[in-house]
Amino acid sequence: MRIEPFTDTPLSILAYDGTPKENPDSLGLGKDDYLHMYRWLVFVRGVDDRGYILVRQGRAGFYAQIAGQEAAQVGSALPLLKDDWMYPDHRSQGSMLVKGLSAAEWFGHVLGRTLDPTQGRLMPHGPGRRDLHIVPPASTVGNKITEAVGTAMAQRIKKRKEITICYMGDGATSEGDFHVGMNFAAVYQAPALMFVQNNQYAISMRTDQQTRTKTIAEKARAYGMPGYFVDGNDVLAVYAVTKHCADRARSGNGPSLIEAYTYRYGPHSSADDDTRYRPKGELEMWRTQRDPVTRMRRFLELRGWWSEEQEQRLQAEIKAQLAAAMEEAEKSPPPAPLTVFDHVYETLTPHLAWERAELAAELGV
Amino acid sequence: MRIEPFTDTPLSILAYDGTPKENPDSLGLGKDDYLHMYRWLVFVRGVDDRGYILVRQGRAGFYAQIAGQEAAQVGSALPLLKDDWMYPDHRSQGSMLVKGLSAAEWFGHVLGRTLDPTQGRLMPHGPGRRDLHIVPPASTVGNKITEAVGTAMAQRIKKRKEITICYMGDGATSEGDFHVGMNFAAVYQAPALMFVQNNQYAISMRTDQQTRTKTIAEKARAYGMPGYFVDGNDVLAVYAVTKHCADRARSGNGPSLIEAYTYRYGPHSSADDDTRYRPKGELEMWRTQRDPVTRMRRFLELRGWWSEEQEQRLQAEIKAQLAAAMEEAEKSPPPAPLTVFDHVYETLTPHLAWERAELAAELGV
Amino acid sequence: MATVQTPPQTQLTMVQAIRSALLEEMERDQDVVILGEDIGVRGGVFLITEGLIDKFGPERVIDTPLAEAGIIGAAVGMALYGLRPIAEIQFIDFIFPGFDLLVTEAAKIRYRSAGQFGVPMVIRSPYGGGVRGGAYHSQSPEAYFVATPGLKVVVPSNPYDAKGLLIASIRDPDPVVFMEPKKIYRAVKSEVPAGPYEVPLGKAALVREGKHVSIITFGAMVQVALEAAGLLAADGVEAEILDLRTLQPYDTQAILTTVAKTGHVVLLQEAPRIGGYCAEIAAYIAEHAVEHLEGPIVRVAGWDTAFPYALEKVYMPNAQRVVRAVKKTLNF
Amino acid sequence: MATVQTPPQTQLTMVQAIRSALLEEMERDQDVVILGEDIGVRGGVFLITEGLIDKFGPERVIDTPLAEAGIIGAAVGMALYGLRPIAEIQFIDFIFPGFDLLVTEAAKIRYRSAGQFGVPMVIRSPYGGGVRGGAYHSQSPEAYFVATPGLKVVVPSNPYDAKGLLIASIRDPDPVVFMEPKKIYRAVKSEVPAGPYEVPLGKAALVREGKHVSIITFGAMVQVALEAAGLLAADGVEAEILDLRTLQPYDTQAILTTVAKTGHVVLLQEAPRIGGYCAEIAAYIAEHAVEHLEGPIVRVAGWDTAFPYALEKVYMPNAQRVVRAVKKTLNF
Ligand SMILES: Cc1ncc(C[n+]2csc(CCOP(=O)(O)OP(=O)(O)O)c2C)c(N)n1
Ligand SMILES: Cc1ncc(C[n+]2csc(CCOP(=O)(O)OP(=O)(O)O)c2C)c(N)n1
Ligand SMILES: [Mg+2]
Ligand SMILES: [Mg+2]
Repeated sequence: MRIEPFTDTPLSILAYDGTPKENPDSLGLGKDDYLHMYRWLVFVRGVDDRGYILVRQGRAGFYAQIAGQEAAQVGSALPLLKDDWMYPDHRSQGSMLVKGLSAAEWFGHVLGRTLDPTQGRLMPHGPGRRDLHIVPPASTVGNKITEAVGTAMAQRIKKRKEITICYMGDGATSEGDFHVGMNFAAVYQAPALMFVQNNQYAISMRTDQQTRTKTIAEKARAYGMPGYFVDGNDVLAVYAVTKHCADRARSGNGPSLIEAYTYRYGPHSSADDDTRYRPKGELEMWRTQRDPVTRMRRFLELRGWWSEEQEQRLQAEIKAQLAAAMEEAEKSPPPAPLTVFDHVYETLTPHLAWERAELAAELGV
Repeated sequence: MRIEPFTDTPLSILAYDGTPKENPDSLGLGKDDYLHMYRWLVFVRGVDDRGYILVRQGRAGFYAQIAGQEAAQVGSALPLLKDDWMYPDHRSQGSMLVKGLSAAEWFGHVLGRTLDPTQGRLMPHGPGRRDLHIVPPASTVGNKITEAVGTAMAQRIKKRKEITICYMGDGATSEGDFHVGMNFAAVYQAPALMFVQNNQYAISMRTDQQTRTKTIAEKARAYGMPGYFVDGNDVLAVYAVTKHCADRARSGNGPSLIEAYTYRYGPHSSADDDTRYRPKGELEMWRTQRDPVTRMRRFLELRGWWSEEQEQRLQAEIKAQLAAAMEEAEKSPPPAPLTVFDHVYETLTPHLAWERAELAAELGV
Repeated sequence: MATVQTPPQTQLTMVQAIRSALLEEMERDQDVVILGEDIGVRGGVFLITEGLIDKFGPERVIDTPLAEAGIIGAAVGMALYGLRPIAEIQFIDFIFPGFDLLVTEAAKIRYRSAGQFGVPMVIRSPYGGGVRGGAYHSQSPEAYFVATPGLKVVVPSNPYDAKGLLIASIRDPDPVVFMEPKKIYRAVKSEVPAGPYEVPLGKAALVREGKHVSIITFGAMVQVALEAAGLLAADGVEAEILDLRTLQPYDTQAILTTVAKTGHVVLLQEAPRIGGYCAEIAAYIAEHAVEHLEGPIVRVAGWDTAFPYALEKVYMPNAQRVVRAVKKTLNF
Repeated sequence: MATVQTPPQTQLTMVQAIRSALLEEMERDQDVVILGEDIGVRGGVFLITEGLIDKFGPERVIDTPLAEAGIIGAAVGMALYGLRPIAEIQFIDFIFPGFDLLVTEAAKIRYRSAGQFGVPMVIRSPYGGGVRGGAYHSQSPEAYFVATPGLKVVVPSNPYDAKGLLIASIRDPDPVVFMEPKKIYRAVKSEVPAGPYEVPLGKAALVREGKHVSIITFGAMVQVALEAAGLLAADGVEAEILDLRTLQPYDTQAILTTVAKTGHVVLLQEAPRIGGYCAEIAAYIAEHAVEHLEGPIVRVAGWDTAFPYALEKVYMPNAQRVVRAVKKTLNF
């Protein structure tokens, strides 16, 4: 696959049925790597399925599923190194898990327990972890883009060989912050990857209602930055493009925009009713003909590296792993009431100390 | 001149020395039109020169000169019809005058007198006039862009054959509002002209520090909108491109971005010291070799339509006209103190009525 | 208050009442248009605009790209042109990318044009906590709007007022921020007449009479005040409850009257205390009615933190806290 | 207050004092970087950063494109990474295109990350009227920042404090909005030590002792308060003046002390009255020191309008208005 910006059709390696259009081994990957990738796809789908159940059980207030977008997330997170920084958005838990967040932490987050590295502070669409360089996303669409670029500028100022990846949706590209962030990234040649998961919807708004361009990738032209249009359901293609851009950024050649063209299976969130706006048959088509997990599995099968038996073993193994993770999360207590005052500032202000005392009196603690 | 978007060099009709590169009569203009245009160039330069003197006399707090950018302003305002709307920025008085603002009103504005249609409410970089459909600019760079698009959307909703022009500088294109406004304009195919006066500086920041693209015009690509790059010191080219885009918008074919490449002669404003950042010789080069007023004069002279004597007559006539306008402005009183409470809301709130009474008591009026 | 005219009354939720205001005003006036994210086919995330696109078409029910600066900016431009746009911000927490358009433009254009241009628009948006929304789906940022001359700020506390205040806001010549307490979108019903009626801006409502203490509040907190008043009544304390309804311009007369009557004041808001809206009311009373005060003016408010997710219950003001505040000022 | 250490003192203007804080902190700590519009070769529009780009290079003195959201957003991202960015907003009126980054991000990241991440950054910006700047070069928007938990808000009133408060702000682990009264950028000089020193955040300064009335204010209005105190003294009224210096967290102790001493309070700010910062101080006093009040708490403020150009003098609070307010509370 020649990795070129501004193509009309998405860059891809695997056809929809998993047949390689060209030999992916040129990526420098071997059997173990492919199996590793596949495992991640299955794992993050498993985590997400389990997480979503918690809402349906009434044990969480909100959930935004990644189902359908696993390849975009796994493929873009795998090329990152330990010291690289990640700014996830509200639908990037797959990437966070690859970067090192544990399933138990994710469940703890969804349940709002202390196992959550962010201590139940946020609606469950993403914790962060300082040691992993994962910045906790806020709900607000788009406003992490300029920050991610600031981090990348800092990496450059400090002459580190690190990069920063920033996740966003197709909808986010309409916000002013997208423009401002893209422009700063280009002007300062910051080592940033602007990674757009174009799942074709921003809640109910189709991409063609969001913008008049055919692709998101071509928006990079407004910044003198390359923009890559890649099949987001092809984990190998996503990996290849992201790796390419990461290497470029790491060696001081500046930022890139990557558009991973994909599709979400679930409603926008647990609060959404997607039947109101999805055309009939569309979801089924994507699910049955373009599924990113199945596609990779077919590739492995074609190579003779994967059997039904191996699949079942993997599924069982992950199931057990996730059951244990869930148990760990459930055992974790919710945050204690008085912690509500912690971390507004590094130290409690007199006013907050007074409020804390009021609450302590109220609770008799 | 073939009017095409996304050219590498600016579209132009007149060479720097005023020689037509091709016959401009194909624009449908005749001798009177050319003379009319020239008169406007001389007139707006005259108004601006006089206006600036007021700051140097300490009679105004601020001034942003348009010198050097007259062709961009006159050429873009002349194709507008009476019912079209204009959103000027802080450096568009030339366009406002062409749209119908009087010189006396402009001076009244600079002096902060009641002759100012905006009653001395604003720092002097632009009054507005409702009947002329000129919206008063604020100082804030870029935030009128989305409004202008909203007005154009309304024109379309009401099925009027009107358009809206929005002026902005090169610097303004870095603001998020530029992006948001461009996107809305394109998505709704609003009859809007996004007119960028690229005078190569945003205060001290050169355009190549502002963005990594070679032109501003190409930013239109990110919105599926045509972007025209035009020599902003060639009044005929600016007129032609603006007319082209205006016709296009008026007939329902959507918005355009126009970049008029020009240069400002003065400091950013009366508060600026441009010697700190301008490379030596640059200003002189533009002033002596590319002046928009001189260029048009040369064109008229080449056609045998203009003589030194006519020039002197015109200068004298405008001088007298401006002296009268200045006198009218100076005679106009400043706004009365108690008017400070008017127009916060359509009617005075009880709280403002109370404050008004307090001030009246204080002043004994 | 405008006399309520017509017979057909029904029990409506706030969502339904707001929808009926939009529907009726759009029917009455061709220039009323609505715009926002997902308000078309999706009907809005709370279904307030459900079905309106079918009735009025996509030129008057405008689904927008994801950009609040565009929503507010376009609405301002439409209003300047002469339309009456109603912009929906999906959650008021997301107004900030468009905040400049609101405070720098919408609020100031009438003033800076010396009255030549007006901006007759409404920004409606759900606000407030109690729905497990965490830091970014729970905020109550009214203080920002109130500190901005040129804006009006309206917060209904029940379906009847919601409809009448929204209609009054749509017809108002100035920009109105209309904050809808989403916690009680469907929790409270009241009689709502079928035809159009206005609840005038700038007038508070006395929702409970009492003689010992005045609880001054607005929006979803009116329910909390009522609950507290119930608890207090059991103790023989009769609380008067004033629902401000319009925060800017606010009803100074109603405030002075209740303070003069009871001499004790508790102010109740969801937002953090420091710099919050109730500070303004306290300051007004301390300047204009200090002679009536028989105890401290006590504020009950959200804690001075961001809005937490897991500890939402600990965070939100509740009836017990109001009762404690009342006792604090009474036992002074 | 930290003891002021070293001998070499000079009379500096506020511009010079602020510049020396930047220079010394950048020399001390490699991680301190500054960014903003025109701060490089141009030296900033007020020349506060003059020459710094020559000394520290374009990687630490970063001229930015014209986008406040980028300036604040990039600063947040740098701070998260571990730098100590100081962002300049050219005039604070232009902070609003970046307001979301400030209130949604900078202010809340420590909280939402449960203390994992901090945002040690300073936003410095000139504010206030008196320079013929009209509606968009004159505003005093401190109320917005103070209503945002997670931000600290600092406003110096003289060169000595400006330097010491700025150094303390740079070293502070949390985001600080540092508002510089541009009217007195060059109008007031004071002794400023050459080396680094901190004026601690959260501590007010008693700039004049008096026994009859407390004037509580900050920033450029301290000068107006002093002028008023002079006029009052001629009438035998001794005004005490408290300069808050830090608006959030504010010095409750100093406020209670002066109120207890005088029993009469006048609050003075440039911003419009309604919902302004002084409302918070009034509310605090009305809750915690009502027993000491011997008259109304009177607010002197800008009128509740946008900031006008031609009528600036009519608009701005002045000493006469303060005197009238003092008499109002004293003659109560
Ligand atoms: C500034 C802002 N506006 C609106 C919302 C409400 N909202 C949450 S997600 C979303 C759509 C996001 O679409 P996209 O960026 O494509 O991401 P996706 O959800 O499809 O992954 C909207 C409108 C928000 N969170 N923030
Ligand atoms: C939002 C905002 N930020 C900063 C400023 C200060 N400022 C005024 S004009 C200007 C430069 C504008 O440059 P450009 O858009 O190129 O227009 P020009 O002045 O060159 O005509 C700046 C930074 C402002 N007015 N508004
Ligand atoms: Mg999407
Ligand atoms: Mg410019």
